[in-house]
Amino acid sequence: MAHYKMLDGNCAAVEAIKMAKVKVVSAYPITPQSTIAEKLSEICENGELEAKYIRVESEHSAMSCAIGAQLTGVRTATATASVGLALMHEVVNVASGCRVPIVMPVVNRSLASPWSLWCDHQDSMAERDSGWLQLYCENVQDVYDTMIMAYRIAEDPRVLTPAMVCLDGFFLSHSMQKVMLPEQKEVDDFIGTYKVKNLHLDPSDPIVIDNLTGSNECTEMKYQQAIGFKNAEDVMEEVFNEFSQKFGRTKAMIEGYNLEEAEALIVCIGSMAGTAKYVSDILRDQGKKVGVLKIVSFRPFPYKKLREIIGNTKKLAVIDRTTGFGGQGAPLWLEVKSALKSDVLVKNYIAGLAGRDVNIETIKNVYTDILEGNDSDDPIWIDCGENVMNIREVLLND
Amino acid sequence: MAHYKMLDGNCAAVEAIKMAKVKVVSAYPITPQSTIAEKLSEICENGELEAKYIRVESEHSAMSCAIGAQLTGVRTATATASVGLALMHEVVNVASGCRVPIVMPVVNRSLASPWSLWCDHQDSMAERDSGWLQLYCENVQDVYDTMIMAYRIAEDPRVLTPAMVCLDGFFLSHSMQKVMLPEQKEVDDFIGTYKVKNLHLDPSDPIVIDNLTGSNECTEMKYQQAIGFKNAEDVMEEVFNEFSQKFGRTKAMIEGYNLEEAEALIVCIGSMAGTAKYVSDILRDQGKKVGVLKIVSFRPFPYKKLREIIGNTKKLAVIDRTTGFGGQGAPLWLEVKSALKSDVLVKNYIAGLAGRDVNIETIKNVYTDILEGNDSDDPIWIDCGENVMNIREVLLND
Amino acid sequence: MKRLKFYGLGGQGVVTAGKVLSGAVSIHENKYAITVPAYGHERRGAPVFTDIIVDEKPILVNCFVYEPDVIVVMDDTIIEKGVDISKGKHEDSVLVLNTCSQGTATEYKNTYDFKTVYHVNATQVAMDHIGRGIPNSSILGALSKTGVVSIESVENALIEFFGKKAGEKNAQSARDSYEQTKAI
Amino acid sequence: MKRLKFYGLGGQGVVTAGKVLSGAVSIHENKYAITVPAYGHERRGAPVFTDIIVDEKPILVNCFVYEPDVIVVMDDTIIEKGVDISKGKHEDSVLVLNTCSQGTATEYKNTYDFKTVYHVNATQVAMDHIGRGIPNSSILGALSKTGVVSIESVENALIEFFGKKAGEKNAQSARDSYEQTKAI
Amino acid sequence: MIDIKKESRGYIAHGVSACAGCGMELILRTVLNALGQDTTLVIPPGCSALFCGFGKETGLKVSTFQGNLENSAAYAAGIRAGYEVQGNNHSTVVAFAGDGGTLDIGLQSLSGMMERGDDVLYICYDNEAYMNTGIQGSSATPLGAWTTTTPTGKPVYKKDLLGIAMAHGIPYCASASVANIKDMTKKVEKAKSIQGPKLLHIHCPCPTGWGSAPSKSIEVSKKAVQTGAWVLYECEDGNIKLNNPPKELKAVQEYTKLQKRFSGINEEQLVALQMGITKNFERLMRMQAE
Amino acid sequence: MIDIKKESRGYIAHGVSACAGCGMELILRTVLNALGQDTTLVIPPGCSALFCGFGKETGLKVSTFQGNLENSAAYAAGIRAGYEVQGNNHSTVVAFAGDGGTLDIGLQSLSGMMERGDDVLYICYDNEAYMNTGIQGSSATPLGAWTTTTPTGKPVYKKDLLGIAMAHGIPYCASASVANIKDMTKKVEKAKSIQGPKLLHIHCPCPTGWGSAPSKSIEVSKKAVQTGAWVLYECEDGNIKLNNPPKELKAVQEYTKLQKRFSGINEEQLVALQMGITKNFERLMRMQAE
Amino acid sequence: MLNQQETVMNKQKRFKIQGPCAYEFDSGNTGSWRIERPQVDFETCVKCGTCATYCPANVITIEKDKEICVDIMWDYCKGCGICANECPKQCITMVEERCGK
Amino acid sequence: MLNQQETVMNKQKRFKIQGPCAYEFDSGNTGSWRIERPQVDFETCVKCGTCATYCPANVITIEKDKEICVDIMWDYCKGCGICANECPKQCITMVEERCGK
Ligand SMILES: Cc1ncc(C[n+]2csc(CCOP(=O)(O)OP(=O)(O)O)c2C)c(N)n1
Ligand SMILES: Cc1ncc(C[n+]2csc(CCOP(=O)(O)OP(=O)(O)O)c2C)c(N)n1
Ligand code: SF4
Ligand code: SF4
Ligand code: SF4
Ligand code: SF4
Ligand code: SF4
Ligand code: SF4
Ligand SMILES: [Mg+2]
Ligand SMILES: [Mg+2]
Repeated sequence: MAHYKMLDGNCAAVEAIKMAKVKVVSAYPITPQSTIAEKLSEICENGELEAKYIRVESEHSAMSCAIGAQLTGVRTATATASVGLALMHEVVNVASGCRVPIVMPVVNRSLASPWSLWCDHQDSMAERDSGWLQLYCENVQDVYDTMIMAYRIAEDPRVLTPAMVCLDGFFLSHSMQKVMLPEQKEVDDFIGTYKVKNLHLDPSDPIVIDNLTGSNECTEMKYQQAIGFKNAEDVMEEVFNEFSQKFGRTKAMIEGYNLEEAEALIVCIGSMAGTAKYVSDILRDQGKKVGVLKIVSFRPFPYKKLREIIGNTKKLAVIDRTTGFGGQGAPLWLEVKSALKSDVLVKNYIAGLAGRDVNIETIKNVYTDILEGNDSDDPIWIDCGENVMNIREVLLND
Repeated sequence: MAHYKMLDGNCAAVEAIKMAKVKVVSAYPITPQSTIAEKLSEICENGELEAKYIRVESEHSAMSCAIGAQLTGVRTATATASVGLALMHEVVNVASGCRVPIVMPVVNRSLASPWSLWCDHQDSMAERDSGWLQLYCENVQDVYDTMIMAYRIAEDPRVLTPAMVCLDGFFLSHSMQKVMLPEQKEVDDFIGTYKVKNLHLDPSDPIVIDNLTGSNECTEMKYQQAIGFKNAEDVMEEVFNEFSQKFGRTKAMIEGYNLEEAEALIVCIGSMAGTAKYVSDILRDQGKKVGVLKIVSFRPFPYKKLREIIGNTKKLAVIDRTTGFGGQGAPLWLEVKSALKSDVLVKNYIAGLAGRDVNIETIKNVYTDILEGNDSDDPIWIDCGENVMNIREVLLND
Repeated sequence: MKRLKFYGLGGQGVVTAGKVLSGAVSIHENKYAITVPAYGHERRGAPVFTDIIVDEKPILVNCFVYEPDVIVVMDDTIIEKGVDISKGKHEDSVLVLNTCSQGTATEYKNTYDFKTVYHVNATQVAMDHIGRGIPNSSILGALSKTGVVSIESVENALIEFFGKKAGEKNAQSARDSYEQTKAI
Repeated sequence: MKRLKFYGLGGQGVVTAGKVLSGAVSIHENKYAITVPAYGHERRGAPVFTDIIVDEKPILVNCFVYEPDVIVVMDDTIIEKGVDISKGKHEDSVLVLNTCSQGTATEYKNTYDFKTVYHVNATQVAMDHIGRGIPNSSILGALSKTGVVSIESVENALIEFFGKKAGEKNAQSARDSYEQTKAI
Repeated sequence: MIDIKKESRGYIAHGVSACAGCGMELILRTVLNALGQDTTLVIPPGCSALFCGFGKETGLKVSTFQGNLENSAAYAAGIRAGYEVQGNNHSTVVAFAGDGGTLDIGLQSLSGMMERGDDVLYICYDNEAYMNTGIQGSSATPLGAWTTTTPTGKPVYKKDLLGIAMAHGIPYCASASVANIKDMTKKVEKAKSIQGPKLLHIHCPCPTGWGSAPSKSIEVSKKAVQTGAWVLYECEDGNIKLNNPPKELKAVQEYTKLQKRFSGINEEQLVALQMGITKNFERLMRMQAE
Repeated sequence: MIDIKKESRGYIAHGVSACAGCGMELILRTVLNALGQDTTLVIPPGCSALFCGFGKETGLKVSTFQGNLENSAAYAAGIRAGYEVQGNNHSTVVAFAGDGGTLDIGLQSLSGMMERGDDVLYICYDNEAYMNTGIQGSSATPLGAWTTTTPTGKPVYKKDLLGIAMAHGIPYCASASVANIKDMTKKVEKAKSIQGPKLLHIHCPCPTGWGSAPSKSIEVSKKAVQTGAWVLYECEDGNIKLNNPPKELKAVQEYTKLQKRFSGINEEQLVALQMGITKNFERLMRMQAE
Repeated sequence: MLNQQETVMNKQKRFKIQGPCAYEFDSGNTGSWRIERPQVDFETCVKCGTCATYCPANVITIEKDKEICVDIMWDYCKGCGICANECPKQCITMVEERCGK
Repeated sequence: MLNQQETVMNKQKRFKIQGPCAYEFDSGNTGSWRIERPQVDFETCVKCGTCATYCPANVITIEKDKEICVDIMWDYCKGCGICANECPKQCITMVEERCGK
């Protein structure tokens, strides 16, 4: 019977991987993902999960092993974070181009440099064009649920696209919360056994995978991927519906909160969405008509749904947990802004970099600012210290 | 005295590197960049360039060596393409975060998978948030000029940001064109010797570079980078002006062509800009008011200049040479669209993937389509074959 | 909603205490709790803290605790290490203190102006029951006195967390501590 | 603007011919030229082609040539390898053909309906002057007959490209070929 | 399922665009003949990827994945694991990579595979440079040899792949050469029969990159063996055995003079090259004796 | 310029947050004492990065770059080149990396550096697992040892770093241990004096990861040497010399029993571990004899 | 195992595949590369098979019983000359492929 | 070369640095970690320096002429006990740091 268990985000991801009965695991430790690697190796060894654990020597090999194994026709698992994801970058694109629907938890952590151990979305956002689905989680229950649904979505023959399930480092990966876990059988019924009739390796049924492809066909193959993304929207709809019927928790590509007659909405991603909801409740109590849009699926980005869901709201505060250097705005803002008519004020806020807390004050400040409604071209860096150019003064030879 | 020389794009880049008197070179061959690596090793060995060539074992090490060397206070060079750039991804972010102003030619080539040797912008676009300046070239003269200017811009104390100079694989890297080369002295005067008083290694003047940095300072350091990008706009303006005064060739972050009373403009990047200009000339002759906006600086993206330069034009056709999977549009479109009011029709076209030629017909079709003016949400994939989902039919075990 | 902040030293089981507490209220009281972990970079020796939020309904907020309702101090020397345990304290905040001396407790109460201080020699209690001076279980007993969680839930959560054998010793330690805890 | 397409086999110097031609018009005639290289994936043996665009003013366009004004065929067997040298040919397109036989030239003229075919045994000329049957320089001599470039510029460009010693031989080869070229 | 448009003997098409006289072509044919159909290949970019073909056409009849340059061993390890968990222990999983893909950019994933003990046969065909990208120097380029990135001859010795493999204590590794096809076949068969990581390092004449006559590919390889520039040996469970070693080594010039890449070699480099070769041969003979 | 807030003896702050009894701390102090101020360090993530400090505070007085986990050797090579072209041949460029950063993810860049002959001193402190991320197994973890990713003991042997280095023919490499600080110092000094790539592989007791008492860090290292689990030797220009080897090896249990990581080792593993150790020691003794 | 292939064949089906792959086994006309072709002196030939062993294109068949005892697939022979160089009897000569050129 | 440092010092200047770096050499109060502290029996001590050699924190000074011949920097000694374990004379004992606890 479904039951509650106390889990942190990493353990919730492992729980989902276990219940998805992956057959090959290859992972390389990195803070704050490490406990995923550890836990997976433990359950592979103690038989809780009947799978082979490959103790790889780098993330590049972790992803390569996973691709190789999954090409033989089994579900595989790996997980990473930050510079580890960056080191995979090249092969991340191979998985998607070869339509290998790996589901990978990404425990979001800032990229070096500067060196930081803490959460922001720079790592996964840098992979946003790599042909992977990207789903972001709000809380630990969400991590489990999203992982489970991701298998269904990624592996659907209409989609065949790998998926990153992104969870905020520490804020989710190391936060203990209670999680409703279904029975193994329910999961089996929901995601089914892995069997994809697409590119795969079988010596008794040989083909050659990923050879050189001419300019005359590459566009088409990439277009197929684009179709995969289009289809993913429908498939998500189906899977979300089925999930909510079976497991009782509602999911959506984009989730609205306190939308009624909202004057201003915060648009955000990941664990900060919870805090934003909390603050919007407080402000509603104070008579301020504010709400939250949580982007669950960043890839595909639900821009049509976004247009619908905002209704008549004319002020959007988009909080990016990454920088978007040199662009007009950061990644989430770009998507939101470009989806909407210019009668909507869409303002970009950069917050929560490298683990800086996005707290109640932060969110309140954003609401206050957006409600004031003055436009600004450049993103607003929240909580950025004064005297920002003078934080290092060094005595050096002249 | 300045003189003409026949050069392909790769040799033009090498010529610039030589005249910038870099001191350490580390490069790894990859089609279509290889001749850059070869030529650099040759001139290091024959003394034309007084520099040490490090024959590295991968692109990851190529960038690492370059960072290490430049941190000791000398100009360095490396160059790459496609999966090579992807393999550097992790350390590309280190160069920018440590404010090491390396100038790197990127010979644009599609990313695997599928395997392709040919040009598109997937490789460099995947680095668009990595904190590097990105300048794209239209022709071989442009490659030389842009490289030379890039040193000035990247190394400016107000900027201190590394720069990718992107040239289309084969279309520029292997195209012979005549190039006006200045005298060494002119170049010396223009870019000066390398001497940056920022992070550097010196045993007689020690500091510790790139140690762990707390959440309380990371935002600030990243904001410094953002300031670097802001400043880069001004610095570019200065450098472009000085360059045109000294060398007689006009440059701009965004370049307009046939703008007068334009009804529709193509917005594009790289070598296809030339073809677009050519076609717009033809169409102008036929009485069609069309023109071209060439984005030279994609990072920083000159969104304010864009707003000015389009004047009253209400139709923009943005051609991306990359996919932007799962987003509402591809990278260039996102920037353009989000910069403009919604009374401007901004339509996205995907073209020229993996070397597919963007030819006169292609451009004409884009103009025809945009002039018709019907809106469409999703990007239009030009030249995408019919029957796109059926290009591979394989007999497999059931 | 109750916001708690635990302070202690590495090796005292600060993070574990937080986890057990959230299990106690979440699983055994049908409430909700989340831990918000602060993860430092140091290999060893740094003061450790962890934040916990407890509520009757699902918890939305996911950020550090700035205005704790309950402050749990697992080592009374921690203030000497530059930690300001009173940060964010408000009028109604209470303190749960592990100390061997009533005097110290009073000193804390006066210095920081706490309405109530719950104190117990949790290290000693732990030593008595589990043979090691790790006060994580025993401090939870003291915490029960504040009403944030019932002692029964703490006991159950400890047994669940540590397994039957070790869990029961820890539960006893919590219970004993609960009973020894004094409020001033 | 003139658009040229060179066809040949690997090892015949097709790409070099294109490069020298663009040097000839760009540096020695104060015109402009760009080569648009088609780079295949095969290590060896595939038919090779290269496109060149020549103009009086700077060349904007940077794409392959689809409607060549001049078609240069450096090996008369190439059509047997599945290459359609007439692709995109228009009414005024001319052919420059390396062949040892006038008959073949006539056949090409008739089959593809060329207004003019310039032909020469460029391989033989090359053999005579440089001792190897690589017809890249000699075919440029033949090409001069079309007026796209002057033979003097070709000679100068060859000397520049190959250096004085080898260049002069190649220049002679081009001149000789230029003189032997017949138009039909 | 492979759809045969033009049949061939063996597992490879006859007409592939490897250069005339290419040693790698001969190696891959020999290897697949020895391994048979029940094989899965991982081939990285490099000249051997020519066999994977272009578009929907291929020159291979066995199941193949064209991987990246640096992770053939990791892909192979993953494939092996995938087969294993499905109960397939019979198929041979082979990585077939060049020297660049093996000794430079791919060394780490190979090392990982060897350390973990994955049941993979790794074959490195060594043409001693990056040929497919235009003859750039690799760590396998011999001292004194010209490449486009060692324009005055490589200043340092060739990296010792088998030395590295032996340091990993894998159950079987061996060198081979087109100079001795039988020996190569035997080694491939032996490697196939052994459980765990196996490595074959095969000397691969490359007329294009070496500046040797295409017709002399075998001759030049034989000279390599006779001069000791390439030593045929194997190491099984730590025991080294030289295979039919020359009684006396010929002077290295016998080998170098057939190749333009050595035409610029200077006296000093030549002496160093000879010294390195002699020392290496003696070392191996000594190790065999043990 | 370093701004001294609290002075220290040597080049490292006294109060750094390495665990009590950490061998790595002792190693880095010893190394820097031997090298002196004219040194540039490259330190990857891992426990040694603790010395780089946090924010504007540092525990090091020498010029240092904290690189990535996998490219210490490449950063060092670049720094060396940068110094060289500026005429600085005197400063010692040192990569100071853990076993994970060296034998696993950083092996390739190290191999490239060794092959090219870059004048860099590479030091690997080997605590035989990924300690900083929480004791995950590395290729340097010994057979039978528990780590979080080898929960029932590592099934394969430890990778042989010096074997790999020797296969690269570098001018100097050696093993060292905190068991013998003088020997370590001598080796660092010798390495510093030699031009070209140098590698030191230093056994590094880690009470946290090994489950040994902090007070026993030296004792456990000595036991490693006495049992042959760690052999002290050096290889100069290809000649191997064991440094004061034990006359007779003690049983490996003398070493393992001090560490919880071996507490779950089974009989079979223990036998294999002992066998591997004995074989390795004998092999080295033989190689020395040559 | 592989012998199962035949039976398995029956259950095969055409699938539309997404992503890059190749499955048409085809052969380039590499015979057209030849500048010279190997000409065997069948008289001298001892049918030892050395030429066949070393031919990288694998296009030589030794037909012990036939007059043309060394059969070469001209569609694919690249004319590398290895067979000629390696023949122990030196009974293979490389001759110009196209006369008159 | 490094001796030049003194002269160079004069030409030093404060620079505003962008990007991550550290330059304040500071020391954590690791003495506070101690649960036990090494207590030396100065009578038995032979001043051999073994304890100092092996102390990972480098906090022991042997003062041959002083009564307290083994001087320990209590601010930093982590109380690891290595000195006690290695002392050949076993003249170091680890004693509880805080009494009453
Ligand atoms: C990451 C990466 N860098 C560079 C390349 C370009 N590249 C393709 S093949 C090749 C040379 C490989 O050399 P080798 O492995 O020796 O094979 P060969 O071409 O000599 O047969 C290179 C550098 C690549 N594919 N991937
Ligand atoms: C590419 C990459 N992957 C993973 C990590 C995470 N990481 C940081 S330190 C470390 C362990 C390093 O182990 P080792 O080199 O043995 O040093 P130790 O911690 O044992 O001192 C790991 C895996 C990283 N920094 N970069
Ligand atoms: S370049 Fe060398 S290895 Fe590559 S196909 Fe040609 S001969 Fe073979
Ligand atoms: S974990 Fe081990 S290596 Fe790391 S600081 Fe602690 S004792 Fe030292
Ligand atoms: S090698 Fe010579 S003798 Fe032997 S079969 Fe071939 S042609 Fe005949
Ligand atoms: S010439 Fe070369 S390809 Fe032709 S048969 Fe002889 S060996 Fe084979
Ligand atoms: S080791 Fe013991 S005897 Fe030697 S100096 Fe230290 S305390 Fe004294
Ligand atoms: S206890 Fe440890 S840190 Fe303290 S003095 Fe002894 S060896 Fe040094
Ligand atoms: Mg090679
Ligand atoms: Mg380690």
